[in-house]
Amino acid sequence: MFSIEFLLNALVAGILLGGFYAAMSAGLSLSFGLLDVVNIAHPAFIIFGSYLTYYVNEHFGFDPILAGLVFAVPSYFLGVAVYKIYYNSFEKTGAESLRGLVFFFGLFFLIEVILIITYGVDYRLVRAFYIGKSTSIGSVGIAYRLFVPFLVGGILAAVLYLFLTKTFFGRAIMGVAQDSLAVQLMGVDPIRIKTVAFGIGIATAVIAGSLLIIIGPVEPTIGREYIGRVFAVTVLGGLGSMTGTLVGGLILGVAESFTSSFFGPSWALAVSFGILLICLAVRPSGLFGR
Amino acid sequence: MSDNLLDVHGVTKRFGGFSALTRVDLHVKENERFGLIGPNGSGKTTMINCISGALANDEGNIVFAGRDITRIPAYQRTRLGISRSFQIPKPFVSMTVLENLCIPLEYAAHQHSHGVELRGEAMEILELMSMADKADVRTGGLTQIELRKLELARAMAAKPKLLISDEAMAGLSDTELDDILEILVRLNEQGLTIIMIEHIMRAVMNFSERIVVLDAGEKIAEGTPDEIVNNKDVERAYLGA
Amino acid sequence: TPSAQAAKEVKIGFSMALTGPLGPAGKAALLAMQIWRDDVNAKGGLLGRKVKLVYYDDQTKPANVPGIYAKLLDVDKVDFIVSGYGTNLIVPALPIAMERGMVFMGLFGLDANAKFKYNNYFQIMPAGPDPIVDWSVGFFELAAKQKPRPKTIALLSADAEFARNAVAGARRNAKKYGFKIVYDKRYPFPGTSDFTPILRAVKATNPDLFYVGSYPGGSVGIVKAAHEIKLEPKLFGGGMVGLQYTAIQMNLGKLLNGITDYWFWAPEKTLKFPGIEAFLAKYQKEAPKQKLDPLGYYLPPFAYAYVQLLGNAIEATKSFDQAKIGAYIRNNTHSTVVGKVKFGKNGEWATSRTFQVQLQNITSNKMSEFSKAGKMVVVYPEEFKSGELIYPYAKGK
Amino acid sequence: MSKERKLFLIVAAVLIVGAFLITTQMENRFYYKAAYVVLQYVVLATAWNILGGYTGYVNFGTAGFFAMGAYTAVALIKTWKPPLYLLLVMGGLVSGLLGLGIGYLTLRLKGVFFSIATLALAVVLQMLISNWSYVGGGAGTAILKPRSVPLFSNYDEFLFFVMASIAVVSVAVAWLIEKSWIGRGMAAIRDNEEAAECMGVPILKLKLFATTVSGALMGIAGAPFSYFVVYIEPTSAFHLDYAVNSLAMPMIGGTTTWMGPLVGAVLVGTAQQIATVTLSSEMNLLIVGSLLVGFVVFAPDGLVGLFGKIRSRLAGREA
Amino acid sequence: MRSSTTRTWKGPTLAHSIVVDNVSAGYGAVRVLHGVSIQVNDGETVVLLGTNGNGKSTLIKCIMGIIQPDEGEIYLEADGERINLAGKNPEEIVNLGVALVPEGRRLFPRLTVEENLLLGAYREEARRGIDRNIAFAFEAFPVLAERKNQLAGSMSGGEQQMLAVARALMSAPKVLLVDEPSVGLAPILVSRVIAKIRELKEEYQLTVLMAEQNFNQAVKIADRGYIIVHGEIAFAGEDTEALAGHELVKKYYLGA
Ligand SMILES: Nc1ncnc2c1ncn2[C@@H]1O[C@H](COP(=O)(O)OP(=O)(O)OP(=O)(O)O)[C@@H](O)[C@H]1O
Ligand SMILES: Nc1ncnc2c1ncn2[C@@H]1O[C@H](COP(=O)(O)OP(=O)(O)OP(=O)(O)O)[C@@H](O)[C@H]1O
Ligand SMILES: [Mg+2]
Ligand SMILES: [Mg+2]
Repeated sequence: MFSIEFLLNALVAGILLGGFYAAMSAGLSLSFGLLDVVNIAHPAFIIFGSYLTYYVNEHFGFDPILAGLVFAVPSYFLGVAVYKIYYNSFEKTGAESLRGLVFFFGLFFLIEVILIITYGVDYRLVRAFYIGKSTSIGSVGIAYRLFVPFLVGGILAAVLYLFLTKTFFGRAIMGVAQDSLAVQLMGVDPIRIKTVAFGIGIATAVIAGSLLIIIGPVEPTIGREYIGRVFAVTVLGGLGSMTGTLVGGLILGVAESFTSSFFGPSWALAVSFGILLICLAVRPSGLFGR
Repeated sequence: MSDNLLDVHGVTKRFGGFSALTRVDLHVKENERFGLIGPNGSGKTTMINCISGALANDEGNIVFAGRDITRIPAYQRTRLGISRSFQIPKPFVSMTVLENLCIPLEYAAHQHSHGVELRGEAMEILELMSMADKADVRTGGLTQIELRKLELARAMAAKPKLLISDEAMAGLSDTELDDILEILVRLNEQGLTIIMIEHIMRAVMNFSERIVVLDAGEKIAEGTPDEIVNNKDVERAYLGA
Repeated sequence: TPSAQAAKEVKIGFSMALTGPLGPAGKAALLAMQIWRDDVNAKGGLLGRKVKLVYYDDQTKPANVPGIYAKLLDVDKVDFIVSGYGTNLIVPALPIAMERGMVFMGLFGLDANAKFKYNNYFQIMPAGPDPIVDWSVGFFELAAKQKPRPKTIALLSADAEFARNAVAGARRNAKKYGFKIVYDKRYPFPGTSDFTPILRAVKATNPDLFYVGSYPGGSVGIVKAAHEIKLEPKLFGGGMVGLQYTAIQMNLGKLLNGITDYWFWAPEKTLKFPGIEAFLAKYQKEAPKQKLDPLGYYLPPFAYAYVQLLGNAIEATKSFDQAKIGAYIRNNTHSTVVGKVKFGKNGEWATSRTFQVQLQNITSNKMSEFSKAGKMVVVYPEEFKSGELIYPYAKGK
Repeated sequence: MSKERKLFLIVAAVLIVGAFLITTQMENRFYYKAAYVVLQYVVLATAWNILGGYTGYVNFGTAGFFAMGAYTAVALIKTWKPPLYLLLVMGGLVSGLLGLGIGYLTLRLKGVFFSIATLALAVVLQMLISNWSYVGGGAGTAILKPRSVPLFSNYDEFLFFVMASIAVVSVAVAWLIEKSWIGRGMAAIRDNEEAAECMGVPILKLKLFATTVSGALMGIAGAPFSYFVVYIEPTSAFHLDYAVNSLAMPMIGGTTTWMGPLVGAVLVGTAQQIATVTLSSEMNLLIVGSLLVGFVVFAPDGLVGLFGKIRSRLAGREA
Repeated sequence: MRSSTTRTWKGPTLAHSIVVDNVSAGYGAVRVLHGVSIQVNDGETVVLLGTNGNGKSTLIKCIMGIIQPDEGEIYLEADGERINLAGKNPEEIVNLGVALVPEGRRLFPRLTVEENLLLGAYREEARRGIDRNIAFAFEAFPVLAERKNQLAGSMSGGEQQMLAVARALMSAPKVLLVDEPSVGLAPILVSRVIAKIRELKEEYQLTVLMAEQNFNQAVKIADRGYIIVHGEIAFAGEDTEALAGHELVKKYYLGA
């Protein structure tokens, strides 16, 4: 009953979704994977990005992707500010990251409140010329609504990968959580490194937010649905590895798509989280973990 | 059956494709002072990890006091009487120095009578190691050297039959080294078997009755300190000219 | 004295989802109830006593509901209670109403009283006496009338209370009307980001009819994905929540054309119930300030109606006696802003009046598009019909 | 030592009797319902802390254990409606076994990896329950609670009494663990697992013990849930709140002692209850958010740690 | 000794020396250093002797800015300029051309050997010479080249020590501070590491301050040294003979 064409379409849909998951998780892979900052509020920042995008799209007709990229800049500074608070209250005093976790949960709720107060609790959506259109390559259909996020996600992961592995700054980011005194001894200011890295993480979250609202409607508390997914992708890929994040996102996306296509969508989440569990049991440090 | 306390037969340990130990045999007699030396990365710590159960060896078997312990978990080995210090100190950071010692005392030395008064016993060991003044300090306030001494003290607190000291003396001055050696010798006289891993030749050579030399995961020599010092292979691989 | 006056107030207590998944609709419902309160108080209140609403946010969490109603009854000492929005949030309060023998007006519970069979529970959503089945009857009646008669049906539902029940009813109707079910799956809700693979699987079965039970986020995703993969069943829709919301309508625009979905109210000439337009005018004035659905055709009229009905019953019986009011509501036909209401078995409407609306002639994304007649065309039931079904779906697209 | 233990057990018994006496005196049902929720958090926070605070394994999946207790009860109620104490036992048993299962995960998974695994487990369980129509599946199901119960004037009071007793027992269990060799072994595991094992601590056994006890207590807390809400469905039974609260409350109270989760749960739980019925919904979230941020920022060792510090400072001044 | 030749051909424009003047320091209530004054002149190799806990590492940490002295002054004299080091961060001091091989190695355990080395060359001036420096590191310690993709944390203790030395050199320092380079090294490696330090020193015209317990190895490259006892300079040996002749050295290091 299911043809090759059907299989290919399921695969492509999964890959597209996976690229988007990678975009959502890339920033977390930075903050959580490399800085050891368990930023559970990451999805809330994503939703925050969705609303910023919504705002300029609704009122000025801004293209969502463009909006995401533009807002990435001020969000970077927002990230910097959040990290300053986090640093002064937790890292500086040597409090373990667990305490920071509660801080970020609190932040999560605060961001939700701010969004609820400013935008209400209703669903919001954006318009763009590519939403609702699709093309096909042979018999494989590709919706631009998903292709654009996939593309941006892939580029984001690639840029971060190059940044981390090929630049001095990036390597310092990779080392800073492992031994911050040693980083100082390399002539690097660890706080600056972490602040910048965290800021970049938030900036990517905001970009991911613009992608999210392209894919579907968003309401202030929808971020909660993505906590599990973004952490799953980050861990599945191996903390701090951008290649891993991309692959982790793709695995999750394809697993969801295949389960939806062949067994029924109600098992999709169970299957993808099952994969995560199995992966953790077999290779605890994730696929590309160190 | 041998009268050895510890028999290591053909132990192999691989990390990925890299073989850190290749079919190594070790035989340590009851109440022996045994030295294990070798260049950096030759597999000494790996060997200790296999003996203490921190790592599972891929091949071979390990017999302690007549019992095959190859597959039993580390904590049972400790209770059977194998106790080791860690080359890279691993203190219990939320506890004071004294409380650090109470853990092995409670779990290994007096395993059937939990809750006995342990502090006195712990204090004795600290005094022996001349660390009594640090008893109530949390381990975060200790120096590397003090942490190493704590490692040794904690290993002693398990009241083992076999004590394995993995570079516990690195960085000590000669006087301190002599103090510790004296303690170890005294413990040995009381019946304790000791395996010492150390790069400080003065310590190993003076202390050990018998020495095994590892190189690149293989045993290259075995003998008395004199034999080892005069062994050409050892000189080439380890001691240098 | 102010305290004496306060004592004379009639306090109506309830929990309402003001945050969480049902928050958007819940907030709009609250506004409607406040408009009713102001209307009543402007006319001098109920039996001369001013009405006061006492309410708390249940955050769309059933676990909060028992505590809230206990607070309302034992601490705030309210005179009447009505339900929050949605089955999940009604059921936890029902036994409390039952224990105290109070009249309990329900706002959009689907068969909430099935287990309790409490005779003073009255539910305002016009699902019908056998709510789960009656809910989708219209969709199937329409389908059965088409020539050539459609043969196969695909069912898809979000994995949560309302959608599952709607589709469960559709399943039974499919059997009854003799359609072959070729696809019948649920998708996780919340938790589904993309519907493309699901709809492709549906498309692979090539169904004549496609009945969907979904919530707003999912409904949008399903409509978009259906267009992207060119899924074209002959009749498409049924139980999709959210297509009635203005923001979503404005976003989907032309994509909505041809979809046939359940509906409660639309600005069609057949649905001009007494008072509805005055109510909507007030609502539409206030809604933008509160960032609520600007048109408010979906839930607000019913939220107004369920307290309106209670108020009318109090006035009619000239009493605050719960049993008397309950009996009155049970035994009479009531005129409300949503039309004539008569309750039957289990406090549900005695006869089903769920409209099927087909979206037609939508040409833009402007809000004005959706406040005009002729866009949300009532195609079922006969009595309220305002236009003809365009069949098959692809033709109406 | 044993004298201290005796005293503690007496206090526990007195509290349980006290809870019963209250129900004979007070009528207002709201307080019972609110107290029930707070006490339920006392149990969850205490249970979480046995694993998270004492042993150092952070469980993100509290909701999963709680819901499994609740759904075990639902399945039994649907089958033969056994008495509540049996529901508690069975809920505890099922979640305890689940705990035992995740205990084996600790063999391979440490730190955040373990946490993520528990989160994944909760999601998988939720999906399983959603697809199990016997207990209502994703649509949920209404549960009729017994109309009356001997000794109590209504079921709400009875449920309050039951949850109060469970809370007292949980705190007592945590206390006993903390003060015993088991607790000291757990602390060693938390500090350094490898060293603990080489010092003779049977780490696997202790971890399994911790995960099982912690899981079982969470399951017991969940067992009466369906009677409390009357309507149970997966999204609310597996709600994020349980994971967040059970972790935040010990953090706010302090994780190294039995008192921390108790103080944290009473404080935050009560604040949440009050906020629900006094404030607008946004304010409620705002309060919870600020509470979480504020406490961890300003009382980094938890309230218990803060009080300890203040007390020692005062003592220092006097001396 | 050999290094005396180095000293002669070094031009004054490249002069880098460290002056520690009357420094007192400690950790909270623990006072460790009491009025310590030492000087390491340009191109010199100075050894800091002293048994455990006497303050060698503390002194080095003061110079490096890891802890701040309570009293006294620390200068770097570079090219005739006098730069006050007190109050500066470690990273600022590193950027002035001072590198440290710290006690306990402080590698990045989850970075590869190569990444550790590259990170060592973070500072602007070091990036230019990166290829040459890495080649030198691999030549000096071939095991690092063999294992360049292994994670540093899984290297043996000795291998890690080599990596730590190599990494410090990657920053192309003018002044190298070494805290007990021979700890945990096999004898054969001790002499190799010491020899390498000398080689590097000659190659780069380094000024070296080395804390070391292994007297016999240390004097192979030292020009002179200090003995520190209980946080005070007990003896300043003008050359190695003077050191070897000192009673403290005899007592502690030469087994007399
Ligand atoms: N987890 C691991 N993964 C990969 N390689 C490892 C791991 N642990 C140890 N090795 C390698 O195994 C070899 C032996 O290491 P081991 O620590 O046993 O050496 P050692 O003899 O104790 O050396 P040293 O005297 O320097 O402490 C080394 O080359 C080391 O890099
Ligand atoms: N972080 C610290 N907090 C408190 N005291 C410390 C700290 N670090 C070192 N000390 C104390 O300072 C004194 C000097 O330590 P230092 O590390 O400078 O000695 P050292 O001469 O380098 O000895 P070693 O051979 O042990 O390295 C010791 O008594 C030690 O206990
Ligand atoms: Mg070693
Ligand atoms: Mg030192």
